[in-house]
Amino acid sequence: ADTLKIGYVSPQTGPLAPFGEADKWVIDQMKAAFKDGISVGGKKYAVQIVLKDSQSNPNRAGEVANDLILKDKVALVLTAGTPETANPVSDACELNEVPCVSSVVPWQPWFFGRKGDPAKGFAWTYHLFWGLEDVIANFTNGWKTVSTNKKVGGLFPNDGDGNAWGDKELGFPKPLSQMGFTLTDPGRFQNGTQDFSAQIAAFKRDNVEIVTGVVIPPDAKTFLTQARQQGFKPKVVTLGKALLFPGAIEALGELGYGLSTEVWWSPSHPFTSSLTKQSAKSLAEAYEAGAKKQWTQPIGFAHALFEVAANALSRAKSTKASDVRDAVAATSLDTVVGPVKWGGQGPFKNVSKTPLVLGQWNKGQKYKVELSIINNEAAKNIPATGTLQLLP
Amino acid sequence: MIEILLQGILLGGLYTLFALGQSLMFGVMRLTNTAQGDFIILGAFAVVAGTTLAGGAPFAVALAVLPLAFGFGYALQRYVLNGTLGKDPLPSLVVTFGLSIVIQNLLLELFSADPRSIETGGLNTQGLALGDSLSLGVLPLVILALAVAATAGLQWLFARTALGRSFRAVSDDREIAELMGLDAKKVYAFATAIAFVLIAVAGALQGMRTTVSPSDGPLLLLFAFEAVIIGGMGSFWGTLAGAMILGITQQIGFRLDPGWGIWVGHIVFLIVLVLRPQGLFPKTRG
Amino acid sequence: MTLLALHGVRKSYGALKVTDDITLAVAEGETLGILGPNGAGKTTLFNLISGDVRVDAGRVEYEGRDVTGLKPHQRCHAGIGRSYQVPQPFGNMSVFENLVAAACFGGGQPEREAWKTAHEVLAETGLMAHANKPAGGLTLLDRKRLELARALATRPKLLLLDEIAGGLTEPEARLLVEELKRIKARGVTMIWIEHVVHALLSLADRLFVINFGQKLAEGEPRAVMGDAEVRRVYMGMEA
Amino acid sequence: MTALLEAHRLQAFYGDAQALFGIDLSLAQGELVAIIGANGAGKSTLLKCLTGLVRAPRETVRFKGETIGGLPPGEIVKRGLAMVPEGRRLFPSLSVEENLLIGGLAGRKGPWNLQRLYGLFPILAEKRHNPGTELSGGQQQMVALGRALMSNPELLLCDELSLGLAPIVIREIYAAMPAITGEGMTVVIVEQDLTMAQRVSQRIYCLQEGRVSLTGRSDALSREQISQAYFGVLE
Amino acid sequence: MTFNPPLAAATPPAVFDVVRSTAASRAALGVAVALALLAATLPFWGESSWMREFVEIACYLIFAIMWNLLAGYGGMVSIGQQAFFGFGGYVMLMLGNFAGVNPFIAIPLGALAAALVAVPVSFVAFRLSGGYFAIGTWVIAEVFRLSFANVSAVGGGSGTTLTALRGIERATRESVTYWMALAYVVAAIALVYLFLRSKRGLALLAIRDNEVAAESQGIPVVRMKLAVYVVAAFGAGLAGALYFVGNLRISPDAAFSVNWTAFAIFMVVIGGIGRIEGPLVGALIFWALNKFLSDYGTWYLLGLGLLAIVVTIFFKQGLWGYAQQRWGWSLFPTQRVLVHGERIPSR
Ligand SMILES: Nc1ncnc2c1ncn2[C@@H]1O[C@H](COP(=O)(O)OP(=O)(O)OP(=O)(O)O)[C@@H](O)[C@H]1O
Ligand SMILES: Nc1ncnc2c1ncn2[C@@H]1O[C@H](COP(=O)(O)OP(=O)(O)OP(=O)(O)O)[C@@H](O)[C@H]1O
Ligand SMILES: CC(C)C[C@H](N)C(=O)O
Ligand SMILES: [Mg+2]
Ligand SMILES: [Mg+2]
Repeated sequence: ADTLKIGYVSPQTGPLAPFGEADKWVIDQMKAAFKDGISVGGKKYAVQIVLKDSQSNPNRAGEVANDLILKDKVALVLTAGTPETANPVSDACELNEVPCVSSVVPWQPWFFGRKGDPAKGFAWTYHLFWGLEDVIANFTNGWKTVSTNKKVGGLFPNDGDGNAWGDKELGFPKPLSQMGFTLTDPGRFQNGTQDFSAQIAAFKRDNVEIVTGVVIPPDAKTFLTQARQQGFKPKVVTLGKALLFPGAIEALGELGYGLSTEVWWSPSHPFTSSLTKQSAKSLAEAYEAGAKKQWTQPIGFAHALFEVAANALSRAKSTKASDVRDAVAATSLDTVVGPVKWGGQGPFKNVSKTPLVLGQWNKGQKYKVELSIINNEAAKNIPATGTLQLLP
Repeated sequence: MIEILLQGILLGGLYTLFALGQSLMFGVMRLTNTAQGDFIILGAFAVVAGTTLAGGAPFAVALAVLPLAFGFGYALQRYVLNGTLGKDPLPSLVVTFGLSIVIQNLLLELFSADPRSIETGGLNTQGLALGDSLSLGVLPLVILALAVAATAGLQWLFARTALGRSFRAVSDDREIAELMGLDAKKVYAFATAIAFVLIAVAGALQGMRTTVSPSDGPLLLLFAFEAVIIGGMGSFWGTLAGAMILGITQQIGFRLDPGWGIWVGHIVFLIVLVLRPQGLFPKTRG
Repeated sequence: MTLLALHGVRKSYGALKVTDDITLAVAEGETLGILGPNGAGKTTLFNLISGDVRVDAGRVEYEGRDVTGLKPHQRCHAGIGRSYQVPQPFGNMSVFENLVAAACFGGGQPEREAWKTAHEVLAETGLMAHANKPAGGLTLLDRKRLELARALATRPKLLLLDEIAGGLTEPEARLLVEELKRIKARGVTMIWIEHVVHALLSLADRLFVINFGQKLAEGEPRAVMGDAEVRRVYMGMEA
Repeated sequence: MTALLEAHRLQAFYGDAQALFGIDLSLAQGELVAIIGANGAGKSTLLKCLTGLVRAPRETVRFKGETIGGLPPGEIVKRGLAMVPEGRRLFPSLSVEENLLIGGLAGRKGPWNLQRLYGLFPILAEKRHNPGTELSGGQQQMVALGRALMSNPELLLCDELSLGLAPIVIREIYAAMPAITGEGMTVVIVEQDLTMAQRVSQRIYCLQEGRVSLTGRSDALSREQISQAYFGVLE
Repeated sequence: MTFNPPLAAATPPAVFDVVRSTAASRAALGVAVALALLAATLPFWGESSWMREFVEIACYLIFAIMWNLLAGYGGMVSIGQQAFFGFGGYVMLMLGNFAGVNPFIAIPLGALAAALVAVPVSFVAFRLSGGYFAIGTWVIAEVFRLSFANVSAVGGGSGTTLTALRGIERATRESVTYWMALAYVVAAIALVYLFLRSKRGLALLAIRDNEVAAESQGIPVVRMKLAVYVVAAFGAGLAGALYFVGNLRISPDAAFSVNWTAFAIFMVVIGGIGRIEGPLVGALIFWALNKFLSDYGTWYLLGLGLLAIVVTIFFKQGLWGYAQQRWGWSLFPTQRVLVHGERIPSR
């Protein structure tokens, strides 16, 4: 039979590698799921998945995407893991007229970061994830449950996420002030900053009790230890990105307990894979058994991307790029990360949103640290197991 | 204002430790080690791996890593870098550049890209309160003290001891130094070995104060270099001063705008270059 | 007519006054010999004339024009050619190419003409056999020859020679002097620093003696060599 | 009388180029021997072979009965052979005194120490803390000589001791020679100035194109013989 | 071993000639022209992936050629050429996105901008030499990176997308990009070769060997170095602009990544520095390694680093230099060989 190729780009190496850590395992699982091939337009195809490493480098991400399209001639490109990888890959697909489904980037940095025109949207590239409105809602939902002076300090780096999260219009500043929080934002900093005393001084000066932002893991550690040294003790620390992965929390030692972060996927999400029929829980367990590692959030989304791919391809009229694209656009599927469906207004022509809740890290039983969901006001179907606790 | 200055000096202490090894290697061998930052990270990972194996005891492990670093530096110079020395700076640049890539990717293979840190049993979070609003970290103070001690030690070694004399002699004229009974290869290897002890100290402390990941090296290299060049060649106190200037400048820059702090540091470095290419405190050695 | 004139030229390295208020004039066609103890500042004086080192104070005039602010290459274009005490060949280029470069840039000649010049100079200085060898591989003597040859290839009006007889054997030195006499006969003005006094005396029209960066004596060679102070300071003889 | 140093059929190469073609040399204790020869004849190469800066086959050089050919320079200097290199080559970042101390690194015992040297060249005591390069050329040559003496060698090799030096300095340096050989030290000088070479030495070796073309007692050789050996058929 | 000839010698032989080419170089020229012509027709029969691959390798190659000119001939070992690579790319993008300039026209304009900015940059960079110059230029490139990272109009640290190409049809875009890349590669090689054969090339070699002596022999050292620096910046800017037309997305980290220069150094050193064939051979090896091993991510980079180390230590002249010494190959001779009498064709 003919072979149909699906390309997958994620950061396997480099500072963002935790985002791509589970992909090899997910793809192994997919090989089993696709062993009988897929029939497209009535014709049976063997499926081959080509995994490329972006090396956490946007440049490299664009190059490998082009390789996938031009050399491997993939029918569909999947990509995940921060704007640094997903955006260049999506751009390459848009330009070379190949369908692409991306994830694990809040939709604003994905859409506006690529200079998308809300009036036109994109022709070839589709995205599934949540948006800044969701993360803002979740963070503030959590903060409202504890008593603070509502003074928030923001740590927004100068990268794809930081610029979007800290954006005056799209990001945190506006909604926070509407909700009665005051935000201290000392400004965009470079990733890899060795010293946060400027931010700490600003937070101390403004009497900040809540710290938020979206920083890379090493910076979170630097900030948190320096804050402690310099006598700055916030009551709540809720950060995106840095606190997603158990490895990063372990690296923080004592400081890691009680930190909170957004949760886009967990074993307790009440969803099931359309492809393998595994529940979120059994998917995570399969991973922990297979990869001998603690589960991480990207597992669900990497899996879901393949669910969408399999579903769309099987509905496509042919393997022609435009037919595959039309099938992707018409997707309506319940996946292990929730329902996926494109075709709304403006950017939502290309964006399908998934639910988001809030979690907090604590000392675990099975593993050193474990993440529990502590606020589900934004997605009631996902069970919460506690409430936000103030930092010691 | 005082707070900015103090934080700047503490940052400068760290940069001093990054830079001293570089200063020593350049001083003795005219070798521009572009893998300096990566070696620092390697040192940190060595301690990380050691604590994992030993199940804790970070300070003992860090101490145990020092002789290893000494041996590693010695062997590296003896068997790899010695072959690249000469009037042409290119071979050593290329080889250290190659080493930088090799180290980054080797660490990535061995440790993955996960950020790691060295658990210090709470030392890294301890602060020393000075008045109501001012609190300085204990660890940065320790780093500063070590930096000053290392600078003084190196300067003494270089200027006052027979070993230091042989460093300078071999650096001036290798052939003639050999004629006097010095084995240049061994002297070079010795200098690099000492530099690597400093590098390992810097790495261990960096791993204690923040997280390290395999690709962190180049940034540390640039800071090290700026400190060395601002300070002026051949003087370890100059390196310390250069590191302080860099730390304070960056600190001021960060307060103006966190995005421009490092930029301000670079600019000050370039201004020093234009006004005083020989550095601010050149050659007080000997 | 005066070709080169220094007026109150000074140069210090830190506290060390290497050139201390030197005033000096060289007439066209003249050969001036420079003598002085080691470290007296002779080579430095050349560096100041050629522009390799800038004066701290004073003026350098060449062909009646102030060249104090000119770069070395501009002074070379104007006709000042120099050789170095420690030979400085372009080591990876052939001897021929060394000369072509000098003729092209110093002499301002187009490439083909520069070939001709280089060829002539090769023959003149006895370097023909080494024409296509890398200059870095030459013996010390041949490097010294190349210093002279390269300076000649720039077609200088004023030739600065720094200890080119040092280390030569007596017959070699004699051949060198003959060569320099031929160059002198073509009307080239020369300033020659040399410790091999007898070689210098066979060519120089006038001597200038420097000590501690200052003029010690100046004048007709025999008179200068007979000067008591010169004999004491330089030759080490109590007069 | 057994020779202090003996070279037998010594050959030397720079890469593919041969510089010495079988030199035979024998030095007795306490002699002052001059080596003369045209530029490129191989004088410096010979000295470098003896001190190990240029590799020589092991068997071809014997010093006090031991074979030393091809040993590293550091080994050779410890056995009592020191060299004053062509062009002085002081260590610029070392003071005068430190330069001298480096010379003493070989750790050999003997009459020469800082005090003694400062006695021989008082000007050096005055400048002991100056960097070596702040001295005049002549003073630098004194330091270079002193640096070699500090290792208390039994055999001292001096390359182009007078090159580029003002006549006054040449006098001073040669005036110091008797004090040096007086201790029974053997000295070899490479000298371009024939008159000087003949005057100060007891024996002369003349090299030509990497071979010994003439050897004999200095006072027994005539200028004609020397010129002949020096310049071959040319003159 | 011959006795040194006397200082003044016999009369010069009446006839002499200067040989500047070899049989191999004449043959190589023919082959090169034929290859270039063949390559120009590729869009009519080749696959678009080949074109893309060529464009990519062309960027690396142009960049490496220019680095070789700068370091191998100009003696200026820079680790900061990515400053001009990125600058060229950004200017091209800004012209395309904001000024509506056709991106293909914006490529040479971007390069021109890089050349212009190199002039003030040189005032700072030229204060340094040797290893200091290398790191100093790297710091300058970091200043470029951080500056662009703080300009929100071009997306700050997260970078932005070249939207100006969105209207152009894919096939046209691909072939035009390819032809431009081909033309620029040919032009870069020819330019560097002709430059090095000219008397200015000779001056450059002289400067590399001995700056002080070159100046005193009438060579305007500063002006020559500046010229080379500016030309190298132009080439780097060209490579950058071309690269980001092919890649569409630019970010400060990607555009000003030190890896650009690292790869250029590796290519040039592996091929042989200071020879025109060097970057060509290096690029070929780099391309082959990249093609067959790049899926092994870390191991590929690790191997590349090791290869560069091994070549530097054991083959100082690079692989081509080794071949040249061994077999006397020279495809781009720049030397001037003096011969007497009748014109003798050299090897
Ligand atoms: N670049 C420099 N920096 C510091 N001192 C210098 C420099 N160049 C020369 N000097 C010093 O200036 C003095 C004069 O040096 P110069 O080379 O002019 O002497 P000279 O008369 O040519 O001696 P010689 O006969 O030995 O060649 C010396 O003491 C020397 O050490
Ligand atoms: N480093 C070297 N590399 C290659 N050849 C060399 C080297 N040093 C010397 N030679 C060659 O070896 C031969 C002997 O040189 P050497 O320096 O021993 O001569 P010398 O008698 O000391 O001459 P001089 O009076 O010029 O100092 C010469 O032909 C010279 O070119
Ligand atoms: C903060 C994160 C959850 C958002 C997304 N993973 C990103 O970094 O692009
Ligand atoms: Mg002089
Ligand atoms: Mg010699």
